[in-house]
This record gives sequence, C-alpha cells and structure tokens, in this order.
Amino acid sequence: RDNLYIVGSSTVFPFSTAVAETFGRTTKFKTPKVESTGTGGGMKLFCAGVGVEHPDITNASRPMKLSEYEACQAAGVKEITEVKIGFDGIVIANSKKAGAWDLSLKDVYLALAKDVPDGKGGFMANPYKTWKDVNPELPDLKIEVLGPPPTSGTRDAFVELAMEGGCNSIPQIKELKKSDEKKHKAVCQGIREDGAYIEAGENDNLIVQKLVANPSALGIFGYSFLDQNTDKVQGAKINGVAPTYETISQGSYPVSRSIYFYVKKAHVGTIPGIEEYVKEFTSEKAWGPNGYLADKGLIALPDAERKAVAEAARSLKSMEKPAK
Amino acid sequence: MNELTSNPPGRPRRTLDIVQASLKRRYARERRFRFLGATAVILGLTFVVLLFADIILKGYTAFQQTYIRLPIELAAESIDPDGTRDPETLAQADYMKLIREALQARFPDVTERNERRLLSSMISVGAADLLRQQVMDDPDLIGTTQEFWILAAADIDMLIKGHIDRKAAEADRRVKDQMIGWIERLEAEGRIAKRFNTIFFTHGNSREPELSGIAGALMGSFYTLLLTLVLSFPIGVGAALYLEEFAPKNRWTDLIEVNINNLAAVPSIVFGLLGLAVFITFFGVPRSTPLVAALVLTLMTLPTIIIASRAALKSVPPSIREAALGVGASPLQTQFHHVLPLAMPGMLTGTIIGMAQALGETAPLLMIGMIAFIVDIPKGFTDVATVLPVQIYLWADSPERGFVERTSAAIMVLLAFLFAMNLAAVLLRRRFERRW
Amino acid sequence: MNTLVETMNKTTTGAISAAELAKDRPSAATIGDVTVANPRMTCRNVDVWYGSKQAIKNVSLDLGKNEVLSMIGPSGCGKSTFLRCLNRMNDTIPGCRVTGSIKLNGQDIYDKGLDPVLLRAQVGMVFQKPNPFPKSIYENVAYGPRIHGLTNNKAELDELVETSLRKAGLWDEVKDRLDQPGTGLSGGQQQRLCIARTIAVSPEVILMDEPCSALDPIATAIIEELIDELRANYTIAIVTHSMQQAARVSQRTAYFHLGDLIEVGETNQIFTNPQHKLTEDYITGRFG
Amino acid sequence: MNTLVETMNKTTTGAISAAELAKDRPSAATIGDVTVANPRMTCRNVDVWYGSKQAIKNVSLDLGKNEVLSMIGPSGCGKSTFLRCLNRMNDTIPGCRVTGSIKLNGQDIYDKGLDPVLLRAQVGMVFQKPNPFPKSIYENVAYGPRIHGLTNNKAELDELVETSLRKAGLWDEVKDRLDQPGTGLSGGQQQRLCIARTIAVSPEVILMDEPCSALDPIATAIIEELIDELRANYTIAIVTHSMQQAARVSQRTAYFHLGDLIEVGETNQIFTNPQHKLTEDYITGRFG
Amino acid sequence: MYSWILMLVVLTVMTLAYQLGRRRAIMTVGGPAQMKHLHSLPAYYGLYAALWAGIPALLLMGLWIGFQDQIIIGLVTNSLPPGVREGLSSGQISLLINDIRNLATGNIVSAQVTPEIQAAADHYNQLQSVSQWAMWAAVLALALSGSAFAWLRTQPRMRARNRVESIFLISMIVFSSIAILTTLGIVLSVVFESLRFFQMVSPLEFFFGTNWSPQIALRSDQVGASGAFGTIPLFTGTLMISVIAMLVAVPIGLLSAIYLSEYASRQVRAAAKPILEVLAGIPTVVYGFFAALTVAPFIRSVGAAMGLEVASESALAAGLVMGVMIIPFVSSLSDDVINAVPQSLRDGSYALGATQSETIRYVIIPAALPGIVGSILLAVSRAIGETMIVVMAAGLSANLTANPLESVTTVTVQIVTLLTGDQEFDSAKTLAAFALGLTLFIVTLALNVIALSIVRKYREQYE
Ligand SMILES: Nc1ncnc2c1ncn2[C@@H]1O[C@H](COP(=O)(O)OP(=O)(O)OP(=O)(O)O)[C@@H](O)[C@H]1O
Ligand SMILES: Nc1ncnc2c1ncn2[C@@H]1O[C@H](COP(=O)(O)OP(=O)(O)OP(=O)(O)O)[C@@H](O)[C@H]1O
Ligand SMILES: [Mg+2]
Ligand SMILES: [Mg+2]
Ligand SMILES: O=P([O-])([O-])[O-]
Repeated sequence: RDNLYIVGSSTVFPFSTAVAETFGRTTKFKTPKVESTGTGGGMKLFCAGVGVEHPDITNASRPMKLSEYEACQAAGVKEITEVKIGFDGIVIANSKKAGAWDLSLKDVYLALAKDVPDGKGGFMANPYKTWKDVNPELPDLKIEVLGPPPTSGTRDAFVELAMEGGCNSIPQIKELKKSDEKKHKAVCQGIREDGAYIEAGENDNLIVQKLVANPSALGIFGYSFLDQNTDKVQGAKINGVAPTYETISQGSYPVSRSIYFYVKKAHVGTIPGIEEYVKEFTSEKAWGPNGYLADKGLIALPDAERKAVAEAARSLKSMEKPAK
Repeated sequence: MNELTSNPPGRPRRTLDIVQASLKRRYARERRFRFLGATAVILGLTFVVLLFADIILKGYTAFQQTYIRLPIELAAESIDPDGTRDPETLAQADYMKLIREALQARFPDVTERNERRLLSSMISVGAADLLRQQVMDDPDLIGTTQEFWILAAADIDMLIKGHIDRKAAEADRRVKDQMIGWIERLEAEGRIAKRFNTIFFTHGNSREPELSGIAGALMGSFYTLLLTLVLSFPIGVGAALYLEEFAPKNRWTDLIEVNINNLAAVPSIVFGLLGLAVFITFFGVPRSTPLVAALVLTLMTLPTIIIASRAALKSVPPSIREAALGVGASPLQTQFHHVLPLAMPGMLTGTIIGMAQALGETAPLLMIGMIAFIVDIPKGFTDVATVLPVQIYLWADSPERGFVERTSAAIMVLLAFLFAMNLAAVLLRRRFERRW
Repeated sequence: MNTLVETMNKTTTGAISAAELAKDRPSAATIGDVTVANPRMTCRNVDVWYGSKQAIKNVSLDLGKNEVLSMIGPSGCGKSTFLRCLNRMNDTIPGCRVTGSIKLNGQDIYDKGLDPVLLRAQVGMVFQKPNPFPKSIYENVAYGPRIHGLTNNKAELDELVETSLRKAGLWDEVKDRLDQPGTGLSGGQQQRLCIARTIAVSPEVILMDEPCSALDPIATAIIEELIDELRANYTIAIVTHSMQQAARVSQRTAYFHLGDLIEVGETNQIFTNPQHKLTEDYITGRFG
Repeated sequence: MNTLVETMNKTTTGAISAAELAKDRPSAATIGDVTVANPRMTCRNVDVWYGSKQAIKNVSLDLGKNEVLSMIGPSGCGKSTFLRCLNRMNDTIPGCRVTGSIKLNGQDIYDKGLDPVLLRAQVGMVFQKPNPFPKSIYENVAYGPRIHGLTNNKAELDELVETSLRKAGLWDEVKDRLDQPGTGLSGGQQQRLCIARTIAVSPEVILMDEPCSALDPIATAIIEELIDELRANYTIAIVTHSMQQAARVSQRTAYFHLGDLIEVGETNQIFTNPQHKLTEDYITGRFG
Repeated sequence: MYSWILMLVVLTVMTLAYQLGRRRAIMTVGGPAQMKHLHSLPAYYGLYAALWAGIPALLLMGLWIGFQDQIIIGLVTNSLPPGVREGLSSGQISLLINDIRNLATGNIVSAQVTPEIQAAADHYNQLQSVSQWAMWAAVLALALSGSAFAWLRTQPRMRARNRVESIFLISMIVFSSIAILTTLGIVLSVVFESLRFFQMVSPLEFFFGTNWSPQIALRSDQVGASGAFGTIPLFTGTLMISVIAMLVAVPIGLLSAIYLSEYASRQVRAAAKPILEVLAGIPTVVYGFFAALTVAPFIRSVGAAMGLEVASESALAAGLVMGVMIIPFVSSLSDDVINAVPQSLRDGSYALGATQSETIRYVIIPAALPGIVGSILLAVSRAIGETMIVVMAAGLSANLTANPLESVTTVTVQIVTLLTGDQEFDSAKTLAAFALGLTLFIVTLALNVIALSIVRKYREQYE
C-alpha cells in the first residue's frame, strides 16, 4: 500500500477529503483513500490493530472515548496523536420564507424533551403542542423539528450541548443532578417520540429541502449546510446568538462541538505520507480562517489554539488517556 | 330428447339468449379490465417519465460548465526558464500565478489584497492543472500569449446557471456583489461562456464540484457489474437448472427453495456484513475494490436470478422435455438444447432486474468500504474504487450547491449505463421469445 | 399381409401423383351442390392465408340445420384451417388472414359489429390436439357454463357437469376424481373431456376436429351416438380421417384437397359414386 | 343409420358392464403365451403407480426381434403407460413408480448402471400427442442424428433428414419450407414429423403411441408401409385404436384392460378367436 | 498482469486439447466414417480433454496466486536480519513488508532506505520473479499433462459425454450450494452478536415490547432501560409499508404484465417492458428525494384539504413510492410467465366463448400462478429490504400505529442506521442490529414456508 487510508466521521469527511485532494495534487504522494464510516465505525476500524490493512487516520466528530482508547491499546495501537481541527456548529434553522427564530436553550429543551417538569416538583410526559405552549413569546406554531436519529453523532452532540444546556437552566433539574444523576440524565437526554421531533435521516440536504417545503418546521443540521444555503434557510438565534462563523469560532454560539482526527503513530514512517498529510491539514492555507477548509464550512480554531495544536500535531505528540 | 336441447324447467332459455343477455355486462367488464391494464401500463410509464423529467430538469445543466476566457501570456522565462522543454520543468511551473495575473490584468482597478483574493477565487483551484495540461500537450505555446478558456469556480458557475439568485440580498448568497460586478463586466466582454463539461466525464471524484467527474465511479461500476454478471448469471442459471430439473424433489430441495426465497428478503446491508466477515476478514480480499463489491452483489442478486429462472423453467411445457428425451438426448442436452432457450427470456428478465438492482445498490457497499473518497480512476478489479450509486449518495449529501446538479447528472449517467446494459439483454430476450 | 402392402404402395403412388396433378388442375370449381335448403352457416369464396401461404382457396360451403357435415381429405389439406374459420379461432394465429364471407344465421361473422364471443358461444369447437385446462376435471367442464352464467346454482352446475361428462362417455372413469387435474388423464380421456367441455355450453353449431382420433372403438361409439343425438337440434361439422366414421355419422361430406374444396355431396353419394378423380382416389384408398 | 346407432348402444352398454365386471374379476392371469422365441425386450411382473393409483398391474410381456406388437384396449387402460415404461419415459413424471423387471437384450433397463440416454437412443418413441420442438422442421429431424453423431457432414445429414421425412410421407409437403417452425404444421403433419424425428436415429426398438390417429388413410398407409419395412431390422410396439390397423401391421397383439394385460397372442388368433370374454367384447365391438 | 497472459495460454492449451481430443477420438475408431462406434460425439472427447487440460491447471494457478504472496512474504521476513525484525509485532512486520514491497515495486517509500531494507526488497523482487517462472512452468506442465492424460484415456468406449456432463452437473450442484452457504454465512455472521445482545436485553422485551427507542440505551449506565428495545413497532411499520407498497405494485405490475403480454401489440410490448424495467434500476436515493419532496408534501396538502392530520413523514408516502420502485419485479417477471402459457390453452378458452379478460382471469392467470407468486414474493422481499426511501420519506421514529399517515420505520432501516451510525463497541445499541437481522431472517423464513405451501396447493401444471 502506498497511499494513506483514512476513515471516520461523516461530518469531518468533507474537510478530510478536501485536504486529501490538495495533498494528492500538490505532493508526490498518492491521494489518500478516505472512507466515511461514521465516528464510531472509524474508531472500530482504527483501533483494530497495527498493519497495512488497518487505517492510518480516523476522523471524529467527538473526542475519542475511554472505551475506544482502551480497545486501541488492547489491539496494540499504543500511541495515538489527537488533532483537534476546528468546530462544527449545530444549527437550528428554518425556511427563509418564514420569520427568524430566537430561541433559548430552555425553549429547545422544553419543546423537545421527552419528560418535562410538571411544575409540582415531578415530571410529566411532554405536553407541549405548540411553541407558544413552551414560551408565550414564541409563535403559535405546531412544534415540528426535523433532526438526526439517535444513531448519529450529531444527535449525541445536540443532546449534550443543547438539551443538557437547556435542561440545566431549569433549577429543579439542576438540583436533581446532585441527588439522582441517573434520573437527571434520563430527563435531560430523552427526546420526545410523539412526532414533534421528527427523526430524519442523516442527509442534511434533504432536511434543508424539507424545510423549504414546510416553512413552519425547524431543522437541526451542521453549519456547512447553512453556509451553503443562506438563500433558502436561516439559523435560529440560540440564547440570543446567531450561528455565524465568528460566533461559533469564538465559542459564543452555544451549540457547537469540536472535531478531530487521530493519527496512528505506529504507521508513521512505514506508510508514506502521514506526516506530510498532517502538515497539509494543519497548514494555514488549509485550516486557517481564510483557508480552503473554511470555504467548505469548517470553523477554524482560535488563532492561538490553532498554533498550539498545529505544533503538537506536527511533532506527533501522543494523546493522553481520555477521562471518559 | 335431452336436457341440452329440449328446454327443461330450471334452464328455460337457450345458451344464445342467456349469453346475449349477459354479454353487455361481460363486455363492460372486458373493457374495464382492458382499461385497467392500459391504465396500469400508462401509470408505470408515467412514473418513469416523471422521475426522468425530475432528474433531467435538475441535472442537465451539469453537462455544461462555466469558463472564463482570458489572454494568458505563457512567458518562457516563467514556464521553461532553461528552454529544455523538459516535462518535469513544465509541470513545476506556477500556472495559477499566470492565470491570476491575467485575471488581474482585466481588472486593473482591483488592487487591495482582500479584493484580489476575492477576484482570484472566481477561478477554480483546478484551473492551473488544466492549463498545465494544455501547455504540456503543446509546448509550442510557450512564449506566446493565447486566449484560454479558464475553468471558473463552482460558485460562479452556479451564478451563471442561475442556481444562485443575483437579485437576492448579498448576505443571502455566496457570491458577493463585487464579484457579480466583475462577472457582468466579463460577460459584457463576451469572456464568460458555458462550454461542454468534459471534466465531468473524464475525471474522478473531487471536493470541488467543478472539478469532480463521474469517470472513476463509472469505471468502478463497470468493473463491479462486469464481474457480478460473469459470476451471477451462470451461477444463478446453473443453480436454478439443478434445483428445478435435476435435484430430487424432497424436503431437502424444498428447504433450499424456501431458503433462496428467503435470501431475497434479507436486507441488502446484511450481505454487506457477510461480505465484510467472509470476504474481507476471512479471505483477505482487499477492501473497497470492485472485486469484493462484485462478490457481495453476486450473493445479493443470485436469489433474484434463481427465482426468476426457476419460474421460467417451470413454464416450459413438459412435452418439450419428453420429445427431446424420447430421441435419446441426455438430460443435460435436453436442458441446454431445448428448455434453456425457451426459458431464456424469463432468465434474462431476472438478470436484467437483478443487475439493475446491483447497479443501484448502496447499502451493502457501505460495509465493505466503498463509501470512500477516491480520486483515481480504477484500472482493474483490485484497484480501490467507488461505484455510481455510492458516488450519487455521497454527492447528494454534500453541502456544496454545485453537487446538486451533479447528483442528477450522475443519476443520468447511471441510467444511461443501465440502458446500455439492458439493451443487450433486451435484444437477446426478444430473440428468444416465442409462443407455442 | 403382402398383398395389403402392395395395395398400399399403389395407393401411395396414386396420392403423390394426385398431388402433382393438382399443380396444373383447372381453376377448381367444386363439384356438387355446396348449398343446402335451410342453412345455419353459409361460406362463400373463403380464402385463408398463413402469411404468404394460402391454406384455403376460394371455398364455398353451407352447413345446414340439423345436419352433420363431415370433412375429409389428406393431412394438411386445410380441414382444420377451414373449421377454425367458422368460429374465428383463426383470429388468434398471427399472420392468418381470412377473406370471403361466412355467415351464421344470415349474419356475417367477420362483420365488425359481430362479436366473436357471441359467435363462439354459438359455434363451439373441439380441437385436434386435446387441450384441457390445467384445472380439475370438474372445473374444466364447469368453466363454460360458469362464464356464460348458464346455471343458477351449484346443484344445477353439478348436474350439468355430470350430464356432459356422461354424454362424452367419461363419467364412469372420472367420477371419483373430479377434483384431480384434467392434465393427468390419458390421451383419450383428455379428448373426451374436451368434448364434454364443449357440449356443456350447448352451442348451436359444434365443430369437431377429429374428436375420436385418440379414442378406442367403444368410446368412439359413444361419441358417434352423441353426435347423432345432437343432430336433432344442432349443426355439426366434423373432421375425420375415418371414412367409416364419416359414413356412419354424417349426412353430407366435403372432400378437401390442398386447400380446395373438391367435391361435396350426400355422404352416400360421395362414398358410392364420387365425381372427381381426386375424391375417388382418396375414397378408394379407404382402409382407415 | 338407425341400426348402427342401436349396435353402438348395445356395445356401449356391454363395455360399461365389462368395466363393472372387472371389479370382481379373479386375479388376472394373462391368457396366451407372453414369451417369444427370440426376445428383444422382456418384461416381467411390471407394476406402475401414479402416486397411489395403480395404472399397470403385474404385466409380463416379451417383444420379439423383427416383430410388430400391437397393443389395444379401451381408453385409459394403461397402454401409453406401459409403452412409456419401455424406454423409461416414465422417469419424467413425478410420482410415477415402476416395479418388476424390464430387460432389453437381456439387460435390465432399470438397472442403476444403465444409462437411460443410451436406452432411449436404442428405444425410440413416438408420443400420443405430437410434440414437435419449437424449431424449424429441418432441425426437428436433424436433432437426433446430430446429438448421436450419426452423420459426418452436412450433406449426409441433409440426406438423412430427407429420407426420414420421405419415409414418414411428409417430404413433399414440407420440402419447400424446411426452415419454418415445426409447430406451424397441421396436426397430421406434426405427427408425421414426430415419426420422422424418431426413425432418423434408427433405434432398435420403436414405440409408437397411436402414430396414425391424426392421419388420413393415405398417410396412414405410408406409415403402415414404413412399419412393415422397419420390421425387417427393428422391433416395433404400436398402440392403436384401430383393430384393422392392428390386424394389418402386427404379428402379435396384446389386449389391456384397466391396467391388466388380459390376453396376448398371434394377431390372427386374437382377432378370430379371442379367449377372454373382455377381449371378445372389445373385438366384436369393432367398427373403427 | 502475467497471470492474465498465463490464463490466455492455458485457454489456448485448452482449445488445442479440445481439437486434439476430438481428432483422437475420431482416429481411434478409424476415421470420420466410423464415428458411430464412438460412445459419445467427438466434441465430448474434445471437451473432456479440454477440461482435463484446463481445470487442474487453473485451480493450481488460483491457489498459487492466492498463496504466493504469503509464502514470499514469509520467506522475506525470515531472511530479514534479526536486528530489523526484533520486537516487532505482526502488524508492524506487515508494515515493514509493505515498505519493502513499495520499494521493490518502485512506489514511494516512507522512511529512509536502509541497506537491510534494500536487500530485502531485492530479495523480494527475486523471489517474485522465481515464483512467476515456477508458476508458469507448473501450470503449463499441469495443463499439458492433463491433456496427455485425457489423450491416453481416449478410446471409443470411454463415456466422454457422461464424464463431461457429470462435471457440469457437479458444478451446478456447487452453484446451488452457494445459496446454502450464503445463508449459513449470514446466520453465522449475525448469530453470535445476537446472542450477546440477548444477554443484555431480555428476548421477551425484544419480541413483545412495544417501545423501540435505542436512544435511551445510548449511555452505558442505562443499558436496557425498560421498553427501549421492543421490536413490535418496527415489525408493524415494516408490515404497513410493505402492504402499501404491494397495494401499488401488485395491481399496477400485474395489470401491466397482463396488458403487455395479452393486449398490447408487439412493438408496444417491446418498448414498454424495458422502460418499466428501468424503474428497478433507478437508485433509491432518487426515489427517496421524490418521496420526501414531491409525494409527501402532496399527501400532506391533500390531507390538509380533507381536514386530516398528516405527518410530514408518512408511511403512505414511502410505501407509495416504494411500490413504484418494485413495479417491474411484478410486471416483467409475470409478463414472462404469462407469455409462456401455451396458446392452446387460450384457444381452448376462446372456443368456449370466453372473452379475453375471462380467459386471462380464469385460465391464464391460474396457469401462470406459480411464476406470478414468485415475482410477487420477490417484490415483497425487495420492499422489506429497502431503506433509503423509508429513511427519507417515512422518517426513523418507531411509532406503533395503524395509521398510514403517521411516521413509521422498518426493521431494515433500523438495522442500517444502527450499523452505519455512531457505533460503539459491544453496546446493546449496535448489537441490536444483528438481533434485528436474525429476527427478520426467521420471520421471512416462516412467511416463505407458508407461501411455498400455498403455491404448492394451487400449482397448475399444463400439458
Ligand atoms: N400423469 C398421470 N397422473 C395420474 N394418472 C395418470 C397419469 N397419466 C395417466 N394416468 C392415468 O393412468 C391410467 C392409464 O393411462 P394411460 O395414459 O396409460 O392410458 P391409455 O391406455 O394410453 O389411454 P388412451 O388410449 O386414452 O391414451 C388412466 O386412468 C389415466 O387417467
Ligand atoms: N399456424 C400455421 N402457420 C403456417 N402454416 C400453417 C399453420 N397451420 C397450418 N398451416 C399449414 O396450412 C395447411 C393446412 O393446415 P390444416 O391444419 O388446416 O390441415 P388439416 O387439413 O387439418 O390437416 P391434418 O389432417 O393433418 O390435421 C398445412 O399445409 C399446414 O402446414
Ligand atoms: Mg388438422
Ligand atoms: Mg394413451
Ligand atoms: O459521522 P458522524 O459520526 O460525524 O455523525
């Protein structure tokens, strides 16, 4: 094998392939093969072992989990370099034909949670039918949100960032976290299944088009799709912050996650081109705010962090054991 | 004399009267039935037309691509400083710079750095490669100034094709007002034109819509389906022949029959799992190759072919077999000389449908690494490759607007492939068809 | 035995030379009166082509009420073809064209306005090769009455099936297995099943293409008896290779040769005193 | 005509009562000598079942060299079934079982080691219902010689096809259209085509299931002449419903009834002096 | 590359062996005129020789190509100086070998080329060429000796046809057993994971639970939270969508088949049939978009006009479009079997005065029934196995509902999303896919058994 073999997240796939293509075009190396397997699937392949048949790099839309790290160790994939490459904003958007939304995380939580506080200290099955029920300031529209299915990494992130954030803004639940963590989790992470939250597939283009067809619906998807479709859809403000390149990059937009790739150090030096690929990826012309990845919708890390990460990446610093 | 001719009580009228009385009703039923049939066919054809119209309307624009005509000075000192015409040196030259300079020369008023960047972003990142190719093909161009058609960036292409609305507010589109101004100037000078999109048919995949082509996936599909056909047709027909004509009819063959019917209902992704476990992990067939895809698709299409072939064999009248056996043909000769030709139309139909399914299938390929970004065009069964439906799946999921029309164009290519593939089979089938 | 072979040899030669002779025969005008007093069907100047091959040449012939007409002639002379014209079964053969006029009760059956279904309900047919439906024996017979609605209830239908099978002389052999497939019968049984199926709808005209070819003498006798009985109310045209059978069941006989209707007349007269050389050759070769 | 109908009525009744009588017949031991001096095929205690229905009951019978054996009997009595045993065509019917021993030239044809293909090349068969291949007339006849490699070149094959068609009396009718489908022939022509197809491979034994049922007297004569000619070298078993035909072509005759072989003997003797009541009933009903 | 040439050479040898075998057979009986004395046609002797020449040689070649790499690599590895391979895991050795191979074939090499590596690469190249030559020699020798063997065996009495035919028959048996092996492979590749799954989730809940929601089990500390893995809504969803699809596909497909084979002219049939077949080959993404963006909004607006509550994703939209997709399964396959019903049966019916539609309904369809049922079963199978359309148009929510206007999901969709989503090692969520696969397999097996016995009962054999 004389080309790189990259697997992993479908979210990182567009960026990874853009780098791979430029890498193939501008260096003597062959264009790497990039497979879109999903973060978990990528980890599974990546951690299967050392050897030509195993991937050199895996992309991830979330940090590597402890269990995955341990699986890697067990299979002899001892040293791994983690490279954080930027942010992916998760936006809640609707059709441009309708007005723009301004939601708080609490609104989002109350509208989409499976169980919500019943006001008497307990919980009840989510009774809200319209946004107005959730928050009298919101329009009197049926709650209809198209979002990723439970199997998707985007859904994980959404639950973690938006739902949990919203849920913790309710004092009663915040209390719960201390007393009954299990219950807290269930309350915060359960998404309603009565039809208000519509599990759409992972094809974000389809969600965009469905939003255009149905102006009263909201959709949850990645920032790049908003960026490419500004003429059709608009992102809702969350806690007063609109999803833009700047707000996500600065971290003021609350629903954004970091994305990564992981390098198998054992392959460095035996598979040609790994270091060069990392170099290309972490070059300013690629991942900088004016780089070609920004064009593809990647939101760059803040300058300082970018520099630090680039340095660590180029020197192939091994990652620590993750906390969870 | 008897009940038929005399008129016994209970059946007082003659056949003619009864028939005549009910004929109107029967004919109404006949007409309804016929009408229903015609409606069904028309409905089916309407669906085809509808889907085709949908695809073609969305995708036909992808067959053209926007280019900008620019006079480019191919100065010898910047391309071939030593004058050796050594391909290596020619390849190393910075063609992008030449293009940028040419473009900037058209707009001398653009001086600010950011604006210049914006200006050069109108040109595709791949334009330099195309120019390099042109120069290397004809080194005599060096030293002259030529008008070249330079590939425009995808956003410009979208704008020219009207997929980006010029009248929308600036914030709502990816092409800034300034660029639109430049483009209008270029248009006024006749320097912008849509030309036939050869790149689409000659290149492999790319992240940039304007540089991406279907050739890689097409070749991938070609190798995959060729192998699938070569494997599944003989195996399917052979298995059907054995099970229908030679195997003793007992519980064991019943089991096989049910089993094959059941395999048809196994979700295709499970075949992917099987392929992953058996072919890749156990036998070490290389991942992401037409070879492993063909093996998986063969397993997936076999039930279709076997079931259709068995149905076709069942419909050959036994008297034909008897006739052949009666003159001393061996069972195998009977099958090959007489039964197979008569059953061939049905077998070919099964193959056509099975292959169509194999051509359009993505799910099992997900499991064996075909959902991949592969730029190079595969040259054999063991090269890494992707296939048309996967390419379509990937493009349909890409954020860039330029991939929308390409998705439809790729579907058109797939359908053309399907037509080409079926044509042979359909012609063959018509040769075998007869009523007896 | 030797003499027999010799006789046959002679006849054979005769037949072949007759066929050759036919090439330059004069424009074939049918000998004998093709009309009858009270015709059920009248055919005038009927030509039939299979593609470019003419199988029936300018044949005119009437079928009278209450008569049995037998058609004889060497194999391939067009008997089946002519028979199939009479209820438009030729329609189903691609490339088959019929010209001339054929009338049933005075109405042209090839008329646009005429309905082949009505025609075939009136003109039934038994085919040369038995073709039972791949259904049970009962269903084979019940099929016609059912589609035409000839019976009002199951009991009547049962009765009709039984009488039809009885008349065709098949009842005793199949009464215990009415629900078994008709295709599992012996050749002769299948033929009788097809006869039963046809008479079950009691058409006015019955066309029979060699109905007894696969039958033993006893079964043949039953069918012949049936024909004789049916004659009282129906018109029957029967193709047969057995001159004896023709003589036994029919009142008129028509002799076909290479698509021409050579001669037609009273059965007695045809067999005892044929006018045309070809007819005579054919008749005298009798030993079926 | 009336008297004829009466005769038939009588016979019919006779036949039915015979069928009824058969129910309580004593264990059927075949009357007459089933063996011959120089047998080609010998059958002993052959039973045939279709599923649970027994179609042939304990039949023993020899086929001599250079003899024509005719089998007669009422429709459905098992003639075709027995014939099909002789070249193992019964193998193709699901649910059909054969027991007993059948030998060709001393070798058991149901033996494991025996190749049914070889057997069928030696024992040819003409089926009751003509079943030409849906191929051209030429190909229908040429098929057998081709698979057995009986000719060395096209010219020989052409010649063989021609002689076979000539012998079957079909040549003149089809010589201009050898490339047209065999299924487009008339019923009788199809039957002769199937005969030509069978004799083209010149098997040692030829089984003919009512080969002349669809044939006119002239064509019948040609076939009978052919049979007589073939007898010099081959063994022939023929099923027929025509007693006259049986008398003309065969040396020995076997009479079957409801699966039993009732009587067998010299043809002359069977027809002039039948021993068994059933045989006599059947014979005396002769008028085919 | 060279193996292609070798393959061509073997094919040439086979052709020659065929010719020689044929000629030899004729000669053993003393020329073409005596061919009758051969047991089989000369061509069979030729085939016999060709098969002897080809099969062993090609088998050897396949094995050689399959194993040569492993052997060469083993040899190269063993000949590496101990210093180089010391302490390397097998994976690392494979990387090293990869590097050596890259060097040997002139590809880009990752690291510095040490003399040891260079030597190994040379060694590799050398072994490679030796192996090539040896393979050529061995394969050719085998092909030739196979031919010679056949040549020696050729005598008039040899049952060449039987031998050749038994080879064909054996290969047909092998082909048939592929289906069995596939089943075995499928069962084996899902059964262990399924068992693991059932250790985590009670089968009772899995089979009889009415709540499917793998999201609750996402967190490791909540595995098996009650009601999360009830498959009943999935199966009812599958049933509903399949039924809707069949309600579209069977009438349209069957009526089309009837119309095309019985009423339409030859030209219409010749054109319409392949066009309809295209429906089976359109990628499902296209149908998915069509269902989600055209049909679903249409149904929604029609529903709204009638005052009905229609979800934006509905079983109806997905089912209708899926029905369109599987039309050709019914139409084309049924058309073929209907067309194969002998004309004599039609004639028999027409002669009784049946109209064309009566003939079709009462004679032709029953006669063609086994084939038609087969085609319908195939269509149902396809409907059960389809994912993309359902995901895009019916959503992914597992509702237990009988209302086709609501969103449902199917077993297959869940399998695919579970397998392609963000999987985790050994979590019940991922393993559920295998259990679902196994369950679906068993359910469809049962349905097929029933279908087969029904077909058996109504099977009508003509002639
Ligand atoms: N395939 C079959 N399945 C079941 N029964 C059959 C089958 N073929 C024939 N039979 C039955 O076996 C008996 C003998 O049939 P066979 O065809 O041998 O009669 P046959 O003497 O040839 O009569 P025919 O003169 O009418 O042709 C009949 O009762 C018939 O119904
Ligand atoms: N479908 C057909 N296509 C072409 N030619 C046909 C077709 N059917 C019959 N013929 C030819 O038409 C002529 C008359 O055929 P027909 O079937 O009417 O003969 P027939 O008198 O019934 O003979 P037989 O007594 O042998 O049944 C024959 O030469 C025959 O070959
Ligand atoms: Mg005829
Ligand atoms: Mg018979
Ligand atoms: O593919 P994802 O893991 O990023 O959802």
